[in-house]
Amino acid sequence: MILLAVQRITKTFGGLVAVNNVSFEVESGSIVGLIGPNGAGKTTVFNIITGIYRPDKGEIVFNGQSITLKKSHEIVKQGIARTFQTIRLFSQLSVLENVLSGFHCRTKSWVFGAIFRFPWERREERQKVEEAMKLLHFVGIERYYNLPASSLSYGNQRLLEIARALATSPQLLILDEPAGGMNEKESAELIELIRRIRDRGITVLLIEHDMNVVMDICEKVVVLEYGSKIAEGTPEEIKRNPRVIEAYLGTDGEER
Amino acid sequence: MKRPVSFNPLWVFFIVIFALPPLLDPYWVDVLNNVGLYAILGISLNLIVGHTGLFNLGHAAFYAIGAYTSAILNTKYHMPILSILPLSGFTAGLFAFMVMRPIIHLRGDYLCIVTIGVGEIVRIALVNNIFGITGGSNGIFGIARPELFGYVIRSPHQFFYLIWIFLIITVVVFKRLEHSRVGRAFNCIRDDEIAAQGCGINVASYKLTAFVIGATWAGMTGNIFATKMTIISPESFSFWESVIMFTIVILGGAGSIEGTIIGAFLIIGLPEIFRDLSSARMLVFGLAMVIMMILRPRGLIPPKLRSYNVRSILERDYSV
Amino acid sequence: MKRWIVGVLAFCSGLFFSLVVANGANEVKIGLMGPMTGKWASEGQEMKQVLDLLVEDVNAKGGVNGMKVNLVVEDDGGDPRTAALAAQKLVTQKVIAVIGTYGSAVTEASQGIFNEAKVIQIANGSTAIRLTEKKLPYFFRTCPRDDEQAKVAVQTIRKLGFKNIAILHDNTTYAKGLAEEAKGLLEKEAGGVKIVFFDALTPGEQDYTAILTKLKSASPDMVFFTGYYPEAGLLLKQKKEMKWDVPFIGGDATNNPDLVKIAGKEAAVGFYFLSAPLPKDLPSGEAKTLLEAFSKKYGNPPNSIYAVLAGDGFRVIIKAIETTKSTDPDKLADYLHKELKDFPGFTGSIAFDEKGDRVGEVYRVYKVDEKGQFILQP
Amino acid sequence: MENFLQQLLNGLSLGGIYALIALGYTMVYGVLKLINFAHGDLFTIGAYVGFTLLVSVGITDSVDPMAALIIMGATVMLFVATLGVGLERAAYRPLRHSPRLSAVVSALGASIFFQNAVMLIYGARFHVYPQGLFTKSTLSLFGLYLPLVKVFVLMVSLVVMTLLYFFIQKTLTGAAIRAVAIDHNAARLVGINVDKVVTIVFVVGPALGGLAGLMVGLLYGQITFTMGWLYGLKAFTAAILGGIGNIPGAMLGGIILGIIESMASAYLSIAWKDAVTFVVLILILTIRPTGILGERIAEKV
Repeated sequence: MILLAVQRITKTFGGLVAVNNVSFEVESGSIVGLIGPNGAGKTTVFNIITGIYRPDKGEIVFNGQSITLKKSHEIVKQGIARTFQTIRLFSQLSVLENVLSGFHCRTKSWVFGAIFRFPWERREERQKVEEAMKLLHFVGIERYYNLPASSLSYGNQRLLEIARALATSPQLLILDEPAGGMNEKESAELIELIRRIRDRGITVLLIEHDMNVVMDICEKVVVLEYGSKIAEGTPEEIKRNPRVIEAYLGTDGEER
Repeated sequence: MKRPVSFNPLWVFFIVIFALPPLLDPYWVDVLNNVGLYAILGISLNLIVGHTGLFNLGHAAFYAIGAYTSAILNTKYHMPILSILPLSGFTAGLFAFMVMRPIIHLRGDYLCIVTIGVGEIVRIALVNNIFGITGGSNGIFGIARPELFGYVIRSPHQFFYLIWIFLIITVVVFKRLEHSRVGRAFNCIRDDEIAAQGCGINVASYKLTAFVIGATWAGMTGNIFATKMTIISPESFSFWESVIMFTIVILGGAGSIEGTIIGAFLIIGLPEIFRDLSSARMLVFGLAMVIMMILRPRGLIPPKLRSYNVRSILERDYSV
Repeated sequence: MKRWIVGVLAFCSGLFFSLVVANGANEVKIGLMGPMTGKWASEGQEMKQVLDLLVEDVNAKGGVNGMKVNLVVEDDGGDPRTAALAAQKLVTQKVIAVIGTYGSAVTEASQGIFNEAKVIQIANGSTAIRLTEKKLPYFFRTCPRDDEQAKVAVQTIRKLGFKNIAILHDNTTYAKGLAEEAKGLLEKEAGGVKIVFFDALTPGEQDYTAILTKLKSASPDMVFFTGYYPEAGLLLKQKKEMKWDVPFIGGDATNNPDLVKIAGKEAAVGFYFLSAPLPKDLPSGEAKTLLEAFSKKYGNPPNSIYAVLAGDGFRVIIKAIETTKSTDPDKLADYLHKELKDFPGFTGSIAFDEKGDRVGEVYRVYKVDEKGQFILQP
Repeated sequence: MENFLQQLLNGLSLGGIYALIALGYTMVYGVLKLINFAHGDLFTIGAYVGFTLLVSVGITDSVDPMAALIIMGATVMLFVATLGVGLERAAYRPLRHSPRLSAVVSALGASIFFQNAVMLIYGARFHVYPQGLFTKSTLSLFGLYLPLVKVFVLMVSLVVMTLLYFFIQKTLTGAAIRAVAIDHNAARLVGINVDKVVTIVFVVGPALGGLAGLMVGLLYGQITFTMGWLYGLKAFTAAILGGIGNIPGAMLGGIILGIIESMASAYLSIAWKDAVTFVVLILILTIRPTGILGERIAEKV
């Protein structure tokens, strides 16, 4: 079943075409990688899917429903969660509260509930604290639960972001360079974690520069260059694709 | 799992304060009354500025709306002043909702000037006797004293208990609000709007909620102010008042209720202590503001991380 | 966390000990409440200067009934909330009477407190009508009421024969009250007097050309400005720059020598204003002595008529204490209401009616001459 | 029509003053992202220093008016700039890495301090600049009046703005200022001395504020210690209106604000003028959330 379909999306900033007529599909239960040189428009695609930008043209279909015009917070509720390339944690909140915040869209307690603390509100809160601890355990950082999020190491901050995204109970998890800034051991653990996430029935779409990670776990890879899709296929196919090789080697020598 | 039972020095502080008035003369009790009022205003503004990170320099507008609602209903329709308390809050909240809704998306300093603008518009409207009910620059006089169980509250000592009990209620309400899903959502917006959206938080709606709650509370405080003064005029709701409330929050520690109370003590109390300096008192006060800020850049009592009792969970086995 | 409790406790005990002030037995405490800081600080500070001078004088002569006078000054900041605190503070310091304050709303915030504590209050600059309509037994004022002034203003307008009147105020309690009173009286006036303009400027600004342009297009043959001298001076100056020659009449808040300085002599000439008689025009010797003493001590004569009115308030209460040989508020109030007649004040003879208002016509009309002098009009 | 043009002129000349003060606001904001609430009081100090030079020093007695004007301008700017640098050192630098609003409170404290310092030094009374030192003539054309002094003030602010614009856009120091405005850390990495740049900004901004104070003194003749508060607020409004941090924006914002004010007085109500101004401001901001010339901030995600 196709979970997410990106259909011919285009986005320009001023005169610059950041994403040009890109389409691809994500199968339910798969791990898909989005790669490409710097500035290829990968993050822009993510921002369009998650409703931070609105595409000039094209459509995003999730679970058979168009979400193109939906707002960010509504899309989360539909079941798409994400992490950010530049880590975006709630720096003044504790690790545990960061995850609790992720439950926001799945809980209901409101102002009056907060003030009067009805029994059902307390129950909800208690249950979520418990679930949050489980998620922290799942990504392996539960012992830091009461530290400020900003005090974690870089790698652990990325893990916390994943835990927070998982707290929204997504069907699709979008990871923007999850291995960025991680050492080899940490990346290996990350690969293992992503597999475990998929095993929970969550589809994963990721941007990654670390080719080992991409080739290791992705079932499908989409390649962007200058905002356009230049290739799509299994990791094996991509490795052999001459355009991809050119894009990666060529630009390395000339511009970047 | 029980709520964490931690000893909060705040309650000791309240006990001490409540024991004070019999020892003090009416003047110092009245100073404490002012401190109490501004602490309540500060806590209500703290939700907007400290928790949600919205730059609001027009809080006096909501305070004014509450005060004027009470004054008008009391002097024109002779409703008992304390019975108007919820209504004053409601009017102020409704006003906040209506004016902030179209402009809630403005960022940082742009929101700041707009709140200043709202404050000024309200003040000018009051001065110009809008709808012929605000009494212009004369204001409204002859507001009744509050009556509780047939007992009229009149002297500073009596007002002390009214104001400080209201302050305690305020502290409890806002502490609970902080320590909840809603409070976390406010903090998320303050720390990172984009990530907050990524958690499914409707940023605009929660910002508006923060404004409405803060305004409602300021409106209720306005009711108490009106009955304490028995006369209100636009001068009491100038831009300067908003600045004072804002300073209380930041100086005390944005996001911290304990800090806000201390901030109110300093900002309202210090000029009174400096009274003997006569016309130099505000000079010293300004200097004190700068020095305190430099010594404690995050405020006198910065907020602490909220604690959750999870020991029982930690001990459990997670093997799935 | 503990540290701040200690801080608050220290603060509170500070409060507590500061109360234990030695209370001299053989003295009379008179309070002065005025704006020592804030926008109206110049008024408050001059009030204090006048009173300091008078207190010195009284004490040099052996005090009142053998008791020294002790002046307790509290700042009301020109703001009602601060004024309520200042009033509480004065009450706790056991003053017998309080002179002040300036603004009407500010006075109003303190009235109830003084009244409940039975402290005599003699306001010097609060002209709003309703202050005395409450008939508080211990409240007096040496300044006349707005309606009184409005009456004189209307008389003057009638005498000068103006028909199309523009009224400009500044939205302060005082100026607006006066403007509305005058408007009401003028509308009742027979003989086709028309109000062609009625609006308020924002005090504290400096560019009033937009307002003057608008005023001009209403083509009045006289403008009655009820606000204060800084704005009046600027209006006159900018009117001159626009080459517009319309006569201006000002209320008593424009009575200040600085008006001419701000406007410049050429622009100020021909400006009428209403005021209690200036010290220099007072026949009483007291006024001349005060002027000389004040100039000698501070280098210039008093600027504000309200400071002089504060001085009158002070002398009246001293007189009452002397005559009744008592500091009992009821006796003093009774004396002021009923017995005090034709007291030779700096601003003319003083007596109070049963509401505490000053009796008698106080207002005179002045005109600025070519030298920038204020000339009493017959 | 004649009325309309006259009001336009009135607004223009008032707007010139707002613009001159707003320039200083906007420069400091651009670099430090700090609303310098003490700027209005530096403006007041400028006016008072000018007063001292004229009255106590009696500068016009010894030199001719034009030279006196230049000397006064230079002295005022120098003095206020020194104060500005001192203010930054004492009250803002220690808070540069603290939460942004802490510095705002420090600025408010400094504002109260300056205002009361002026009151204690000069007294609370209004002070009056000697009249008629410089030209008093009024241009009158087709029934419109414009005092020459106002033309002069408008010219000065235009010239200052142009100079400032070229200073920021074309010189190396200007480039450094722009770099720091965008990112302190990145600027430091490429070898820019951030402290020095901030100091320069606190020379230029307050100097312009002081100059504006002197102009107001010369123009209106009457100064008081509280005047900075109102002007500061108006200038801040102007800077936001134009898009804060943007130099032509501050100029444009100032002029537009002046015109809105005079038009509101003329055609709506004088008493409601300031309310109308804020309503217009809010309307403009709902349409253009970052001011008229402000760039749309596309946040990088």
